[in-house]
Amino acid sequence: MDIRVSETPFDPGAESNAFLDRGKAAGAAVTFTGLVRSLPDDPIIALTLECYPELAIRQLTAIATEAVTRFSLADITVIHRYGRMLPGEPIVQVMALSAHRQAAFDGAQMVMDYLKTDAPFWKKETTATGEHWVEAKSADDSAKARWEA
Amino acid sequence: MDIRVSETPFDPGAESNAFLDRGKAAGAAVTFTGLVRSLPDDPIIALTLECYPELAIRQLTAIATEAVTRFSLADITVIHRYGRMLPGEPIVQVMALSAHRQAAFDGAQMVMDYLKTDAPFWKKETTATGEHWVEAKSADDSAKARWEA
Amino acid sequence: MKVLYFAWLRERLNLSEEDIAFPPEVVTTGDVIAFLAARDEAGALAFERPAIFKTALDARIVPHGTPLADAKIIALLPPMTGG
Amino acid sequence: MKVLYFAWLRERLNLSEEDIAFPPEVVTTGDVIAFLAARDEAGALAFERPAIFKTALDARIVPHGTPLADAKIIALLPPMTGG
Repeated sequence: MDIRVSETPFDPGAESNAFLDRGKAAGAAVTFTGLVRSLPDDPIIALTLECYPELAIRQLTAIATEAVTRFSLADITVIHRYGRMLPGEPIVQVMALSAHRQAAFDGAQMVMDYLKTDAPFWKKETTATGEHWVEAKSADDSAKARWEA
Repeated sequence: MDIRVSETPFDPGAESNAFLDRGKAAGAAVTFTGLVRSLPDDPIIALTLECYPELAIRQLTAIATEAVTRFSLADITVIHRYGRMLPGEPIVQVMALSAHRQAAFDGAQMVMDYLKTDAPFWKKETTATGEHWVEAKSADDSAKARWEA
Repeated sequence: MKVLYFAWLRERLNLSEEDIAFPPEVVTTGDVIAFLAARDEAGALAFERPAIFKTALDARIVPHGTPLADAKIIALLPPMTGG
Repeated sequence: MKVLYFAWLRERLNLSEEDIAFPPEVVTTGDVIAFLAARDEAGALAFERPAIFKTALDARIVPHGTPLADAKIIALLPPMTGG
């Protein structure tokens, strides 16, 4: 397991390959990469993530451990950046490795669903009209809730 | 959309980065990588995939197009190798890009579920005791069926 | 008509492809399988469970029982195991 | 006790951290929020909806109403929006 919270940019493909190199004979790997979004009808100039690093590491470790146990994952890596980023830059990457593709999909998805509501990061968008904090979405609460059935 | 069927090995991380570079401001990318599995209790020496390339391209294109429509994906790439491979080598990679993480997860997963039963590839394992064709799993039929509800 | 065989079907028939001039009573993809199953011992064994095969005409999957019409190639496909 | 504020809470209070010697009636994490809400105008506004905040003691998330005991740091966390 590898959990990283850092202001340093990361290379999604290089991280995927490093992850696969550690255990690729398991068979199935699912990678989620979250990037700074900027859509034509909602363009943003920059995204700044605030973080409480010590707590973030603890929360991400707990979430990843739960996913490994629940889906018998062979390995998991979570990388989350904070600080100022531009559109298209990677913010977060979750990689789950398993002998079975469904477990790898479920593991990566569960980590993302928990991370959204339980990891201490806060997004502030800079747009042409100024800066604003991104509001927490109730959709994120329901995405998390489905794992608690 | 990019659909490739080839005997040439591919680099999972380099493919992820090339895919992200084409549209990463969409926000969410899910990558599934299937690798030649070799578990301690079921070690294999090599895996040989047979393929009907012309039909494979057509089927993968149809599956990917259906996923793009159904989940409003911003982009999708499917790469599938055939020929002889060693444990840990990548066989297949599916990458789905969307503005929403759930759509990206669903798109990648649906393509994998359909691919398993509808794309003309056949696996033959070489183990210490000889060679054998991998049997189709009924679990793969049920995985596909859930998208047809 | 060109007939293609894949994977274990190819191995059981010891043949990856052949040209067959089907008799006029072979009209559909199902008739092709029945013809091959009746042809010899190897065919009978290979097509013991005809329903498990998918068939493609000119590299397009078609439902069981589709007329061959003017297709040039029929492919007989055991259950697929890719991914 | 050291108190940490994050994101828009930090901005509304114009403060990322401070040391507060709480009076003896401040026993739980909920009491800390009530204390800060009662302290001044900015606090009242920032903690208008106290239930939305999570709290961490010494960098561990704790349920609402957990006693401070001998924790050295309390962090007040608006709803999280990472990922």
